Amino acid sequence: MSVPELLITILLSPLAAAGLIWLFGRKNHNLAAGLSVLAAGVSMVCGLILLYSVWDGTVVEGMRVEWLSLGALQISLGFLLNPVSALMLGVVTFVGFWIHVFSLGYMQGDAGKGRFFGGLSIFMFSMLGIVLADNLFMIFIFWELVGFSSYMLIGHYLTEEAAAASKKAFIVNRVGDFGLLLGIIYTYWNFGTTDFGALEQAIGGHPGAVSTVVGLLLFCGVLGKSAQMPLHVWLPDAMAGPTPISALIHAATMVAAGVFLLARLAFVFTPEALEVIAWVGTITAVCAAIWAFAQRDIKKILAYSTLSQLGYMVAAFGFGTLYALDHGSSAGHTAAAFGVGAAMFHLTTHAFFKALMFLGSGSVIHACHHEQDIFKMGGLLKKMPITGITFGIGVLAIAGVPLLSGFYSKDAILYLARETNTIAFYLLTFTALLTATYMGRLFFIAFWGKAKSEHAEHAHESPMTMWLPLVVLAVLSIIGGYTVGGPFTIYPSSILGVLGDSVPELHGSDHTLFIIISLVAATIGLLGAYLFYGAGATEDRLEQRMRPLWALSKSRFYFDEIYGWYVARIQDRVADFIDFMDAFLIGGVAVRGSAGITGLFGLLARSFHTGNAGSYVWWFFIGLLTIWGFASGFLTNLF
Amino acid sequence: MNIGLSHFLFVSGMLFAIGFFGVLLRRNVLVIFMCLELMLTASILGLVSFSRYNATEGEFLWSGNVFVLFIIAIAASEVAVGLAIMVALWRRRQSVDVANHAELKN
Amino acid sequence: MDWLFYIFATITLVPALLVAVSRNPVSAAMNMIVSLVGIAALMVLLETYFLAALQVLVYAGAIVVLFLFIIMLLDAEKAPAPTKMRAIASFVALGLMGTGVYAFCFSGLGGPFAEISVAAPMEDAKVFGIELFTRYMLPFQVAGFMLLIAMVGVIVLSKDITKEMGGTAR
Amino acid sequence: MSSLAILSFLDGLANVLRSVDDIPLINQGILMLSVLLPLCVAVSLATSGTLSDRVVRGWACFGFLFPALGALWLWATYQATVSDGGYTFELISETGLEAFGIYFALGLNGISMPLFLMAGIVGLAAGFYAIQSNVERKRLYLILLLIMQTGLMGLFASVDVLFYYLFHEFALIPTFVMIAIWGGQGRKRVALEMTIYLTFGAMLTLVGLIALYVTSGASSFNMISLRDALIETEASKTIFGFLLIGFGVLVSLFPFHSWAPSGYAKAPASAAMLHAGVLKKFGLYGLIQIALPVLPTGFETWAPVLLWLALGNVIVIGFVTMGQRDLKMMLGNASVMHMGYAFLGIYAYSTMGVGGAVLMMVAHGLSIAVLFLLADAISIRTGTTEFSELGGLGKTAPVLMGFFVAATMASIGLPGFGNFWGELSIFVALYQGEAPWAVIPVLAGIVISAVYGLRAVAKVFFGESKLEYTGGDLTAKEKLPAVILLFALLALGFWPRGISDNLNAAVEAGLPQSGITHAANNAHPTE
Repeated sequence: MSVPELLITILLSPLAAAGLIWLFGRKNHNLAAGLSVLAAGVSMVCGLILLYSVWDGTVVEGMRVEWLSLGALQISLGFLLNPVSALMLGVVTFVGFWIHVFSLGYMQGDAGKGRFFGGLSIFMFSMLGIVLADNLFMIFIFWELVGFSSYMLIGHYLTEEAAAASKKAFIVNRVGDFGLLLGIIYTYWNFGTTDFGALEQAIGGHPGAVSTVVGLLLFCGVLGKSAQMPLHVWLPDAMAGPTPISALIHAATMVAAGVFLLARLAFVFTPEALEVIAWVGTITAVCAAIWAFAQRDIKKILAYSTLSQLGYMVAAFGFGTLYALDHGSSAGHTAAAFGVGAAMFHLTTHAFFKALMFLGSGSVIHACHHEQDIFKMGGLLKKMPITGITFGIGVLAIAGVPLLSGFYSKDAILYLARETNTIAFYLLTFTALLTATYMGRLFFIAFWGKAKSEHAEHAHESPMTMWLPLVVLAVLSIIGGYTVGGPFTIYPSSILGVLGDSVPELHGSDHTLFIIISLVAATIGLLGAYLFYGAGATEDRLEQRMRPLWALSKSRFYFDEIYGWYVARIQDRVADFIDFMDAFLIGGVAVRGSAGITGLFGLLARSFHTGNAGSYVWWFFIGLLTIWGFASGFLTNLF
Repeated sequence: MNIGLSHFLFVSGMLFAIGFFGVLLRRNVLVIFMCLELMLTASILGLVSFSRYNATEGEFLWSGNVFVLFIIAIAASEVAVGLAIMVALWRRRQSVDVANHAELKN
Repeated sequence: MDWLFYIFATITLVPALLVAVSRNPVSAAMNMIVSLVGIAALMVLLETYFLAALQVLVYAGAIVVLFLFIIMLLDAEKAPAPTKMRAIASFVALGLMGTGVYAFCFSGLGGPFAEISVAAPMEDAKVFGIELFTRYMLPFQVAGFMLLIAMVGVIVLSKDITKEMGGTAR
Repeated sequence: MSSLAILSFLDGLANVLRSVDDIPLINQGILMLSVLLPLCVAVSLATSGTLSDRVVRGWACFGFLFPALGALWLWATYQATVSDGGYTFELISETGLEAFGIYFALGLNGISMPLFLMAGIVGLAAGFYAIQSNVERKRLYLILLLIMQTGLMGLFASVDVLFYYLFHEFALIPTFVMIAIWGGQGRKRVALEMTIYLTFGAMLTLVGLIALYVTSGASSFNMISLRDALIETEASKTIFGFLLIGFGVLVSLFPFHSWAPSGYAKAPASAAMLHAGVLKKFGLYGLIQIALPVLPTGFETWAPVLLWLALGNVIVIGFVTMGQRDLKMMLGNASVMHMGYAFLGIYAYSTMGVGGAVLMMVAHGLSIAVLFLLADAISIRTGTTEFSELGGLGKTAPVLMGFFVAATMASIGLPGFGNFWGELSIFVALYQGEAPWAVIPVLAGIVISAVYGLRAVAKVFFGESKLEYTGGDLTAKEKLPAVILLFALLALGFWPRGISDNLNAAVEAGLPQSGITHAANNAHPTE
């Protein structure tokens, strides 16, 4: 099969599955699940064939189909396959497939299983659409669609909590899309195209042609989708959805779409915009890491960790691109490559280990009958050895223990940060320390020690459909850090452009320094967590011993409260007020008022209408007199 | 002072005014109707006098007079229909007072 | 001739006023006859003899008789005197109208009025006939139809339909 | 390859359509029948004596089905034979009023074709829904709906301005009657208010149209000949004002909108579907098809007013919608809000904007119709449409929920549904207009609509149920009209070119370029 055929198969097989499920699979849950997994499998196989054998790494552009043409507006469908999108394609199809497999076990017996798998397939289709899109309009279309499928899947359980969470996710994303669409429209009218290739040429030729505003507007979309501050509030709440969804959408793929968009549009951003982007990422990374400490829900901890890691990626993009702009000519890279490389590298490794940990938590939750509080677990390592060990590998990877994947990608980011901004470097290093600590806290409390509840007592290992994905992802979490060109790499040479030279490699003293930094951060973090919390602790010791710190973390800096206050006190009040004014001024005063005045005239005229012919004659007489008066000029002279 | 057109018109106009005065004053439908007839007759007088005074040699103006003929015909049928209506009203209300026939009020 | 006009004018106007003010319908009708005859006399002064005859025949002969007949039929008694307000207002209205008519006729406002310049033809009934059947043929026919319709209407109206339909008068 | 087979099949189909089109008057006949057949069915239903329920239903079903199929056929033929958006299927017959230039003239062009098709589809759905519902005096209900259907089909198929207006009245009056007979609580007052409002708007429109006729000097009410008579005098400003306000009242332009939400909330479902979905587009259609081509100067004068009023529609009514506590009221207000987008598209005065407005009209007609249908299905099951009393319906009626979510998503502009294309084109076009800043508040509208749309879904379907629900999930008979509408929306979303190519050409030809300094319209983006 050729590249275009493979791409079309990859993109359309989930859509076909979704359509078939919608038609036939609502009642027949197993059929729905089978179709969905099959489609994901086809996508994965095709994706791997594409990456490892068919495609040689040259940019494939085109296959455009005109979709809409109205006046000056031309929107077309088309594919752009370059190393960035190829890597993303691989991650999405591969991780996606294994999460589909996991869902088979996890969603067993759920009343809405058909709906769930249908939604999953729609999501895969939309996500692959983002990955393959060759212009901004098309990206926006699929951008909205992933938002929709995320909305449907978060709301899967139909509870009040799910309703609030899914609503929040969609609306916050729409706020981000507001900026994104504005940026797209601005781009369209200023550069005459939103096609990535043409755009790169247009902007590449005139570095001064693009303003900071465009970059920041487009970044708004990233703020929403990748849950960066201040639009991060939806992600922790989104954990109300089923756990495979949290793994697929809210850890590995959809939230990373923002980072992917940055990588696609790397040429658009001015240094000022990059500065902003980098700092947003850094602050998100730090804050989210702090907030993770007060959480008791296993999925919420992972959610804040995701936020924090997404912050890393965004910061990596910002600092890396800044670095590349500064050293562009000397380093011999294309202008934006370092940022793209580091961000995409971390995106990939993060997709592996975070998906692993989410699936692990899913396995745990499944085993503990939907108990999500880590202080009610404990001792799971013995009862669920595969889940426990793979989860442990994930923890080590995210903590940045050398030789595991997280170490490499994180080091690249720290290095770029040090080269561009020292303060950010310290903040990010501190975040790495915090990451190791809270992940250690999660692992030691939930998996070590003794069981602390009935459910944890009776937990046992999940079925193979659930542990097999864990094993696969655990392996990748270990070896996913070896980039193209190096030894032991698992990546095909076709994506050399993104995971090769454009990931900064450290040499000599830098190399040693960063190994030490990572090692120290991971060790202090994990050991500290072990010593402070103790294995299988029953209470949160931070809450008991250092209450101010805990409260700070618990507050989450009052973002939710502020938004809640805004919605309840301002938005709803304004809506009610305007509704009242609308009903009062327009419906009441203007409409009823004019009707009332007409009615008054009517009443007045009615009172003349006595029905008595005698009185009419008098009116007649008055009219006669008036006419007479005017005819004789008497009244005319009077006035 | 010679008798001229103005005198005849004065009689006609006064007759009309008296008729209208009667309509204003009386409440008996029959009398009101009579007064209406008087007003109609007043117009007849006016037409006849105009016709006579404005006649010129050769073309004697007959249109005014013919009009009078038609008015008389109309008056006759009007009285017939009007009185029939009055009889019908009387059957319903046993009254010829206009104030009692006020169904169209408001 | 002048005195004849004044006499006839008086015969016309004074009974007309009595028609308006008399509370007895029968005397009103009687006064109306006098007034109508006065008008016929004025027409004679204007040398329109045929119309004068028609006036007496149709108005005094037919219409007023019809009125009297209905008055008898309806058994109308003496009407109550009008309220003082109404009476005063009506007289004021009459005064206003009279002033207006007087002003129109004698102050020169309506003015200058034509004078009689030609003699009236003696055979006016014949001329009438010729005019009616030539130039005014269509209106004449229409008038005939109108009389027919009026006749039908009177017949329909004077039947008591509500009783025939089995309904009751409201 | 299978795609090749599909393409050759489509090619063969197009050939068939073309060869049928060559038979004289056959498609004209179909057009005429599509317009008049519902009326004939209504008359026969009204005049025949006792009929069994089944016959009434079947006959009415035929009356709704024929226009829809006819419209589909005509659309396919149009696609196969026309590529410049011009008028076709023209049919002119004399009326005895030739002295005034009035003919009974039917025909379709690139602008009216999609709306005609939409009217057919929505009419079919509303008809099916009415046929399966159990309203009292169903026969009268169906008769009125059929009369309405004739008006709706006719108003988009008319080439003669006077008949266009006449067909509108034809459809309007049954609406009042239906609200007054089958409406919800307080129907009398609402019907009266709506009647007064809409008659007022229609009157202003008529004044404007007659003034147009008189001023144009074309002594013809034919839209095509009126187009050649460009009016650029001072009078055009007054005429456009009349048309804008008159049409505006009919389309619920802010601040003349207050009849719409309560009217729709009280109207029986099928009437609301037809009125909100199709009939309301009368005014916008008139502005696009008649006012813009003939009165460019008038448009220029009124453009700022239009902008502010349309922004009022989007922002003020957007907030009003957020403040609603009743599902049907919310839908009514949402429909008012979305009309603001269409007005903004017209304001942009470019092929993109006006074309986007037409796309928006088509898609909005479909989506609001399905929303009213589902809202009625909800109220049948729960006995209420108050948010405070609803909740948890998703567990007992998952299919209803799926449909409602899809319809809500369509109406808030999710890609994949037709509305998205309309909104997107309007947004993009607006940026190039006189007031690019307006894009910012208008884009805020997409957040606002997401807020109220999702709030409705959350209140109705999520959480715990507070009432005893009866009736279970959507029945197959209720599903059918909803599926028709949603399928049409999806088709438009996936293949907008099915209508947009000819639409583009028709709008391009219709917008006069002379005398407009308003916008750098139709300029392609700087290369």
